[in-house]
Amino acid sequence: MALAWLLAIPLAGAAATGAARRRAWMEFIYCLGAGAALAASAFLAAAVLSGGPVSFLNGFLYADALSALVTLLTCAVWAFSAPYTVGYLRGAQPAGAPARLGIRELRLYYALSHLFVFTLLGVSLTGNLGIMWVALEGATLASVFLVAFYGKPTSLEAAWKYAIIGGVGLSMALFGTILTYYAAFEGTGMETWEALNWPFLIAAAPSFNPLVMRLAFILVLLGYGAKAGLAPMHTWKPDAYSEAPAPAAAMMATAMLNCALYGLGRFFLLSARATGPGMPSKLLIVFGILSIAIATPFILVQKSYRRLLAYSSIEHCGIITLSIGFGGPLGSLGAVLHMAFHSLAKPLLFFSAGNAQQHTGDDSLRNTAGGLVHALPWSGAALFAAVLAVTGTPPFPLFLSEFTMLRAGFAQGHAWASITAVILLVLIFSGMFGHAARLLLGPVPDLPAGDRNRWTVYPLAVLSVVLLVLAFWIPAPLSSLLAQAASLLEVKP
Amino acid sequence: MTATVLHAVLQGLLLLLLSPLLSGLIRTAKARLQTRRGPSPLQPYRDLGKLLRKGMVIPETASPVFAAAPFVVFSTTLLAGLLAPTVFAAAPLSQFGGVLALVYLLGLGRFFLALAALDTGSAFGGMGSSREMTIAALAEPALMLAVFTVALTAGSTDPSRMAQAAIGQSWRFLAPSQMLAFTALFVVLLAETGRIPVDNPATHLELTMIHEAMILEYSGPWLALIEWSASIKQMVLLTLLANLFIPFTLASAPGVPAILSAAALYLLKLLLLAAAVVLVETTNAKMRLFRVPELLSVAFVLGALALISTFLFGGR
Amino acid sequence: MDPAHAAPTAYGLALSLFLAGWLLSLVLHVWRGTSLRLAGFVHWFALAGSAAAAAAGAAALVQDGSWRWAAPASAAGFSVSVRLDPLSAFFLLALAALALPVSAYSLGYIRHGAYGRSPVLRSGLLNLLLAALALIFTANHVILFLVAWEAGVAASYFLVTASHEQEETRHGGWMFLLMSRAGAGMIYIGLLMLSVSAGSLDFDRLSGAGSAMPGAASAAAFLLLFFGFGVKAGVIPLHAWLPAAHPVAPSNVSSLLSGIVIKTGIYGIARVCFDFYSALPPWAGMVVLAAGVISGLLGVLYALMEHDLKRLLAFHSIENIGIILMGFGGGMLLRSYGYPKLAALALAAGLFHTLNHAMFKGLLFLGAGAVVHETGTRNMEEMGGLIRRMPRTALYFLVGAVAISGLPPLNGFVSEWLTYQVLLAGFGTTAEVTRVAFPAAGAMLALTAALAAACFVKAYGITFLALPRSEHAREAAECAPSMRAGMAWLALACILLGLGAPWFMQVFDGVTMQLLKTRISLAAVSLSTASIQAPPPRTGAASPLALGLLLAAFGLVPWILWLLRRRRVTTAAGPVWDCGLPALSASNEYTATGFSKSIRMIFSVIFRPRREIQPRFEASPYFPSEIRFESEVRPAPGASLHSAVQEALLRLALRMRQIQAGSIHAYLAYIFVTLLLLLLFGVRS
Amino acid sequence: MPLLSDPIFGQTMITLMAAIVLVLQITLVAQKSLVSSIYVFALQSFLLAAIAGTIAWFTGAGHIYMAAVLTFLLKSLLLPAILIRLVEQIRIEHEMKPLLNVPVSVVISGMLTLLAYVVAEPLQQQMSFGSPSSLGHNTLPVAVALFLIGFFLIANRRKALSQVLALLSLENGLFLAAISLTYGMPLIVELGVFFDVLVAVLVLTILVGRIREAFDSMDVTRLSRLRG
Repeated sequence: MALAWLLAIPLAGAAATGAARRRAWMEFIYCLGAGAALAASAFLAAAVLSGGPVSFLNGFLYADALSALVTLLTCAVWAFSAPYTVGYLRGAQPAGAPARLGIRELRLYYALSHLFVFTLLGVSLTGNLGIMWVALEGATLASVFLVAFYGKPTSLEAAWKYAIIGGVGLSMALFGTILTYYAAFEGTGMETWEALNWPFLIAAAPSFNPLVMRLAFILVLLGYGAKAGLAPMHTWKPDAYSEAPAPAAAMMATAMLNCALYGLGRFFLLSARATGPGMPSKLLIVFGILSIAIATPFILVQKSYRRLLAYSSIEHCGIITLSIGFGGPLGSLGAVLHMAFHSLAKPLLFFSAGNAQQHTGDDSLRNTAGGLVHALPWSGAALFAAVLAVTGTPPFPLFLSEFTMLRAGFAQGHAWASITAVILLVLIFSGMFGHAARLLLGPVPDLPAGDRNRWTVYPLAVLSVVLLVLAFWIPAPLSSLLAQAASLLEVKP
Repeated sequence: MTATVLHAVLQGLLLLLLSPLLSGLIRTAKARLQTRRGPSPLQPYRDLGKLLRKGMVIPETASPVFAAAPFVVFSTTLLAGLLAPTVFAAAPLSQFGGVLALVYLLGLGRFFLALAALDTGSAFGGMGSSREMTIAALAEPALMLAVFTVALTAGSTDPSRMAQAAIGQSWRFLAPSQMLAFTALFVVLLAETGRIPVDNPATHLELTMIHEAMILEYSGPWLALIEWSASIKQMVLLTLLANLFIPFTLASAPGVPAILSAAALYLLKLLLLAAAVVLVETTNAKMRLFRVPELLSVAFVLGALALISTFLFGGR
Repeated sequence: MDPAHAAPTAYGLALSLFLAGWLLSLVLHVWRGTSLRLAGFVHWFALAGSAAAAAAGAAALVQDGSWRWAAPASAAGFSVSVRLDPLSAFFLLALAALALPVSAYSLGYIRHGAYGRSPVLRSGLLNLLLAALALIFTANHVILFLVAWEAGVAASYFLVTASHEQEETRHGGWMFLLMSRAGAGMIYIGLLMLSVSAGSLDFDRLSGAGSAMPGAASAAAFLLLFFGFGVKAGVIPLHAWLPAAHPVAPSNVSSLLSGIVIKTGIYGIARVCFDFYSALPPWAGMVVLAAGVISGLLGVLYALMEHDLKRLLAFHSIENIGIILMGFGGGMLLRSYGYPKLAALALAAGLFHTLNHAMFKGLLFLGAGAVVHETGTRNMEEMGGLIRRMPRTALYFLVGAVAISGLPPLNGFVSEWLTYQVLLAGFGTTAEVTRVAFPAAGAMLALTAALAAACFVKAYGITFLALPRSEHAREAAECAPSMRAGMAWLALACILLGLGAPWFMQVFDGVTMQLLKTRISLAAVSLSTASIQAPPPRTGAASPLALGLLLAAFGLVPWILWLLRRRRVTTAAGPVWDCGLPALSASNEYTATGFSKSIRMIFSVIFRPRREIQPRFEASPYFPSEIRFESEVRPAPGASLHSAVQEALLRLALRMRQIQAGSIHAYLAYIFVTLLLLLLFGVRS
Repeated sequence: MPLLSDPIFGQTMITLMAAIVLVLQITLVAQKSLVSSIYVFALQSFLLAAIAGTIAWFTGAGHIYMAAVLTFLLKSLLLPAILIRLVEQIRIEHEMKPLLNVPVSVVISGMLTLLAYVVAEPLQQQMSFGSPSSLGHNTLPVAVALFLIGFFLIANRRKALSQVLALLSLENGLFLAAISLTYGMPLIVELGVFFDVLVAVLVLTILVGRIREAFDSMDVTRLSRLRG
């Protein structure tokens, strides 16, 4: 039941937003929904921890530790981004968009955001791989208009690319899902919709036709990879992330990325059990490294910091994929940890960059005079912290997950992949930090003092503190959730 | 303990008293070779006496460093002298620091003298200081290689032990490594003591002088201390050359006849080496400053060869 | 208190104080970030913490064995696992010995805007840096070590860029950060290789793990770790960040950077070469020795070419790192050939020089900081005559200059003397190639040391002596008492570490026992003659105390005589000989550039000097109205390494940008082609 | 009526219809007029619905009937109607120039069909034909080919609307695969997929309209401002 309640929260939020007539109501509903969802997902996680997987409606809704973790992360990102969204939408909007957002635009935004969260929760809370696909496709559709929100020509361009590439990608994933169903159908003779339910599939996987599963995995890898932003299916990302409002982009870069990788991970486990872990692992490693490598030059030479964030997201998508691909206890732990930490670090980056962009009206790295930290002491500091965090610099926790990933590479005999990753990570760090330093440090700029909006500043402080604390201390329940999730993501013979 | 103190005092007196004579002898011999009459060998004593009695002009720009330098130079040079064996195979104070300490003590003196030269603000001082430090730096590796060679064959950097170890092997001097090291050290000596072809101790032409340029502003007793130190330094280096390579004349056992003969032989060796210096000085012209490195690089190569030949010919 | 608990308690106290200072600074920054008084207040935490750290280090060194403490690892692998073994304790002691005076100095130093616009934050970062350094030295777990390592880098970066309004500062900080990160990358890989092979992330278990690895991997990990840590230490050609970052940092920070931050690299190298690798083939020692020789010689040569006082000091740091590495390299070779006692001597020489360099270089940077602050410039050509305006600073700086030149009886002499003995001992005890390498290194060490002396004659003479060369220099004033106290402490340390070396050498007993199973003081110290000595086969002894006393005596006697004499002779102050031209002025003085000219010419093969003289004539070529003189030397090898790499990468990146040219058809084609390729090759395999 | 219960007959019919579907797909590649393309798509969808109906008939599975009816209603009636209306509404030029010209495109389509066979052949080798439970399994290569050609079509079209159409034809391939391999996805999944397809078309058509307003064109090659 908890599963259904959790799903009902954003749906009810969307309906209530549709009915709301005043801005304050929408904002209140949004924040309330986010808070309630966070509480509910924590409750769900506790239930999973204490009593094992939860299932509802015959497995239609299902949550084990892994899905509980992904759900929790989605809700956490939502909860952090809700107050920021309120502040962000109250602030100045970019050139080409309406200077002040009208009630219709706001309603659209908040309602779509609710729906977006609903579909994302659907991905992680369903036990049925078919429904998971449906939900992920729904997430794409709900977010297309978030990307196109400002209505600028560039926003429409980004939305179009996002929609088409996402659509093509997801159709490949659907093909993969169909083939998986076929394999299950052929292997077990099971023909009802339960044949796509996770507990059944994973148990039956060894009897699947390896050839079919191989084909299915390739298709799903490309499909969900496109959704997650693995190279070379990543091309929509920089456009969409730079055009969407910062909080929406943050949701896409974390929650949606998690959901897509979650789906990919499930299929990886299936095909690894069906065909042996060799081929799927190798593919994940190749695509992981490729994503990090493709992101690197664009991070080094970049003129817009919002696009920079998108490339960083591609990189992190690569890291998680790589870690899943390395496998073993360390690899899966690294992937789960990275998913969790990245979900907290990326919003910090998007939020602080969003503040900078709102304050200067520009996200250019070329035309900047620097010295932004003088005008934006809080966002500037947060941006520094965020850049350090997402580049995996200790003491931020992403270092721990990346290091676990690298260890996994060495431990599983993929030393070269690990070494390549280290080199690329160093390059990415230099790119990211160089841009941040150029933007933030320097002589006092000709700008008014900023960071006056509490809604957009407090989330930064909270996120930074949470991140730093997690590096050194992870609460016991969360830590066992992570451990269980990692063990679920591990290929077991 | 008392023996050590007595030994040190006696050797100190020997250095203090005899070094001006050595400088005087070299000067006279040089003059004679150039068919001049030259000053008496005792002239340095007269100079020192005169300077010690005279008043002084201290440059207006000088700081305490200028005042400290003569005393530092004097004390480092004298102490360096006490680390080297002269008449006895054992140097009085060599348990407190071996040949490395000796070299570095001289370095300390040079350091302060160069600072004092800069202290006056005169361009000549700066010039002298710069050149002195450059040449010293270039001489250092050759010096170290030569010293290493001897130290290796002796198994110690303690000059007393170096000398003692060699006493038994009388013909070691003729070993190629020793000959080469000796030559290298001799070149270094020319550089360190400001001799032609590196520097001309007699010149007072501003643009060519090195040592003299540094002490241009000194006068009276302070100048005396510096000049005296220079003489002592020269004697110490000649002593090293003499006793590290030809140590078998040294007295290893007490006894008046042995000591006397050792002392006589020591002086004889000094005189011979001084004669060599005189010969080099008379037969060569002073080099341009930028050719000095060539000379010192030759010394360096000699030192390196010396070292290599310790095992090249089946030595240790 | 129970002595067994003294070290852990003091250690915990030190860390708590540092971290408390940092956290407090964050709160205070929010409250009143520009208050200099609050910034000073935060420095007291650093001061107290350093005192505690000193106690911890000393206590841990006194007692045998190691103290360990570990909290269980978090799910993410982070573990607070610390250990005070002798090596850690020694470096902790070095840290504290420098941090204490630097903190004191900072109290006065920061009052004049050295920390830029947010002094409270920076003073907190100083605490964070100290905490990170303490953890680097004591971490017993790879992850904690790396966390501390990068926290130290971050703290240093934000300290270096305290006045980031200036382009030069930003560039210096950037170079530091970039190269640190690149080095850290190598360290990551190396430590990963070791720890995966050992199956543990505990430093305890890594001990000897390197030698247990298969040959090629073992060698690769060694090289990665050596050069990774070498970046931090400033080994040429990986040194480019050092002369860029040190000068632009506030001087108290420069002092820490040069004194102890680069020593984290040395700590890493010592840990790797002597602990993680219990045995290494001779080539490894040769690599280290060669790196030492090259860094030492080129470091000092480039220092000589500088007339920026702080850059000069930065290059000297490279030189001294070279000397330290000569000791380490020699030790590794001697260990390879089975002479643990001599190897222990070498290790002790290197470690001793590490501490000594922290003391005198810290002192010199603090002095430079005072001078730079008073004159408002780092250019030595605009200083001069400061000994009259800042006599105390000048005195302390002189002590530092003598010490760094390796002159007796100060501490620099002791460690260089030990290094010489090591290099001498290596000759004849090892095989053909290495036996030549040792004395060659010795000769180069001699050259290096002599050039260092020349360089400090220049630095001291041009800065402090003769006539002031600028208005600022003429009006300089003595610095604040707290700053003088910091410098006095370090000057005293230089003297005491020199004179008391035989006693201090016993500190290394624990380290050599731990790493080479031999007690160094048994072989290398003779307390009856207060001397340090070299063990057979190449004996030798030196007693800095005796030398110092004798020097004092021999100097004092003539001085007293002179004092007695002075009443009877006339002493007058007179003008300097100026060839009869009217009044000597500062423009007659030898410049720093002029001073180093002969060396520039002699080593022109390395420097490739270029100079340009452009006279401007009005009426006749004999009376130029203006002469412009420009002179420059080619930067040290490796200085342009990073920029070449950077340019190549950026060019490649620009070309790769074509991938994302905006065409959705191209984007779809990427996916399509990938799909086809996978279908063709992926399914059947 | 033995013929209507003979699985061989069913097999033959399905094979025939699948072949026509493939031909129609290639026709889409060669087609230059947008409106005719929409009709071709409608026809193709109808044939798919017929295949589904045939399979449902022979296997007697109720949910496949449902899928057939839904396909017919949605894909061959509703979606084409929406698209046609949009075409008339915004009066776009009917001519669609592909990036690669028609002969090349058709040749590529042929090669893609070949590739689809190469991919599906090993799977087919493991299948057994002739029984009711394997009815339609032999259309897997066609499904893969539809998918690949549809993909190619998206990449080869300039007009935003024709990309939407191509995406739908690609989806048809998936439907064929689902229906022939597994007799349709589970109903609930199938419903979700249909719903998604419907919403996707709505979303995309709205986007097309706004792009047309903003750029004065539907040519997506103009959408290339966001680079690097």
